[in-house]
Amino acid sequence: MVGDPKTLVALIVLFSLYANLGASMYGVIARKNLVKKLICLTMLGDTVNVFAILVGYRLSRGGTPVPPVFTEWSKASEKLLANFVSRSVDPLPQALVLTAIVINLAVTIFLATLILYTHRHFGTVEMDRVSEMKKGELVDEVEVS
Amino acid sequence: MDAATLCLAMIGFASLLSVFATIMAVLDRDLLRAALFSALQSTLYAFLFYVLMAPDIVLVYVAVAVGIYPLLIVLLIKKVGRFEEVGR
Amino acid sequence: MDLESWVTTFLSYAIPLYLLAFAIYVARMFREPRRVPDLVLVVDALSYDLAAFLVILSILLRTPITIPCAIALVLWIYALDIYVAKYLESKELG
Amino acid sequence: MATMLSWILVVLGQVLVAIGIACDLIAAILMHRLRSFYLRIHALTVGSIGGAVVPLIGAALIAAGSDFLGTYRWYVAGGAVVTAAITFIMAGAGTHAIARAVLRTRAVEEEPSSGA
Amino acid sequence: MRNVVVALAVVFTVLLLAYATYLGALGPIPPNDLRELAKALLERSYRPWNPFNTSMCPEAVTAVVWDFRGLDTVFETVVFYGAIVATLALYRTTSRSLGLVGERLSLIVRYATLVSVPMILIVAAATALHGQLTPGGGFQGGAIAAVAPVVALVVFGRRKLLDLGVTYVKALIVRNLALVAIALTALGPLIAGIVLGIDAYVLQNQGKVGAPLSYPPWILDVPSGGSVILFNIFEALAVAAGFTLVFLTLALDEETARRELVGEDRGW
Repeated sequence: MVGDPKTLVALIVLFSLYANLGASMYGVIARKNLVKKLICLTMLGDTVNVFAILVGYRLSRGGTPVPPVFTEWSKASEKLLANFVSRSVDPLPQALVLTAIVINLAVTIFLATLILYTHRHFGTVEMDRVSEMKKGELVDEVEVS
Repeated sequence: MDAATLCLAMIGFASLLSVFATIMAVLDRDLLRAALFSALQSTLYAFLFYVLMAPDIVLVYVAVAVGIYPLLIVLLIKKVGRFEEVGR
Repeated sequence: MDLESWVTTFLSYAIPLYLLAFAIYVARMFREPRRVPDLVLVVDALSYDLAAFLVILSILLRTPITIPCAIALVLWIYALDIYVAKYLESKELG
Repeated sequence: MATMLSWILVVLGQVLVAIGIACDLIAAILMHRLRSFYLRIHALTVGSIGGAVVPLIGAALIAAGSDFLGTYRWYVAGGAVVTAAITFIMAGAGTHAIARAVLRTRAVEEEPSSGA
Repeated sequence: MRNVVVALAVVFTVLLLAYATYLGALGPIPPNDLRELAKALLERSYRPWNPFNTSMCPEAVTAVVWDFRGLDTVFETVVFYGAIVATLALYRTTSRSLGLVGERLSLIVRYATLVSVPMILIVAAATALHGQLTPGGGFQGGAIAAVAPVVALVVFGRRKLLDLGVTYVKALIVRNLALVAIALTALGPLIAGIVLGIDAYVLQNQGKVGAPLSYPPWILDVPSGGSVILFNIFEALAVAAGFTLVFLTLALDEETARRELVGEDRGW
């Protein structure tokens, strides 16, 4: 079963993408630096997007698949359209991923601004330091009140 | 070699190379270098999108992941410092 | 041999060589010395070659409409260079 | 129907693409072999001008000669030429920016260049 | 110790997911056939021989983005600009200030950028305007067009860019006008339908049975995708202006930006 080149490639791709997913998940969870967390978060989102595109790919019988763009348009190209549909890949995941990338970008820009403000407020972006300082502030407030 | 097999081979190749880039980006303590490894991974992913026949995604993904994420990260590390702290 | 199969054969043989070059480039990124300017050089070279490769691939796979990808890739790699240069050179990025 | 002109264009383009592949492999190996940062800039030039601009022009010629791509082959040719022009300007300028920044800030210490 | 536990947990999760995928949780990867939905979308994206059930846009992805799932994209645009507005709001008092004189890069880089900025804008315009025929569209065109201000910002410095006329207020005006134009394009058929007294829908592109209003499907003899081309142009403007705004603001020097925080420790 693994001897089939298609299955072999599918296995390689799946395990590589899952390794990427795991590595970036580890980075998001275990790393203490907020900027490192941000880098890992962008990589995590990209990997998930690749998965969505991979599900929309197809192995067509008549040669290689083509992108979902109908190039031979004219006022009467019905047969060409049928041929195109038999070879094209799925457009829906691509449209969704297009949306997802842009939303990801917006969220990342906002997170970057928040990290910048964390640095301006606490003077550090290491999570451990930040939580220590927050504990200290809490004790201060309790003592004052 | 027919073109369909070549496509499959390129998909496997690009995803395999991207694993090394991701792991280096996660493990490196120098954040600027991590950003560059992340850019390498994005370039490989752009290639992957291209071979998976998604030119629309390539156009917007290259702009976002090679162009704007590194700018954000470089802006950030210019202000918050370049190196991660060790051993805390 | 007609023109189409001639072109296809030639480009099919070109592709493994390109992939080999990419593998060597990526291997360079994991070798010492691994300072930032070195890495930028390698990412640059890799991406410019990748742009050429995408154009060749679009002829081979008969998908001529995917050309803008190469242009976009080249444009943004230049931007990456500029960021790192400015980072190394000046105090503020703006 | 491949005319003589198409064959000439395609063969010329293939020669350029072959030169590009050779430059590409040479640049990749030089990146490993050259010992100093300032020497590796030469490898980048080989890789970007020889390995990208030349095969892009070759690909434009191949596309112009390939009748089987249909009308869209002019799109490929034009896009390839535009990419080549942009690469030609930007590869040089980007490398210059990096090299200047490195030279000014001494981000890379001078290395002995004899090992090349 | 804690890292090891996290790493083991991650590895376990990943292996579980990989096994589920291998057993076929996402179907065969890569699939051998198209889903019925994909076939329907591909067939309906361009068919002038059945004008009441099509979007007249040969580029299926753009057709899905701006016609079949147009409401999705409108809300996505809202999220995008919400995040940008949130970023700008954190800098509300300092965002219009000039800041220090930024440093410039060398002469060669400045001239190369000067030569390439028009080329970038031409490529972006081509990508956005051809969005219904070739890969490209609003987001792609806007993202490529954003290279120009971003690179100019880094190369010439923020102050020089403001002096050249790419100011905060202008970018804000362009962005808001583009958003209003998107909204008008979406509501256009509805307003026209109310005026003319016939049925029409929000985000209607081509005429439907019982709602005959439609945007012009052809420009000369090239399919225009009806409202798709308008959406593409306005979205490209909005995205490019949004990026310009965000990076003009984020590139403020630290000293000026910290003015935003003055008095925060005293509870202002």
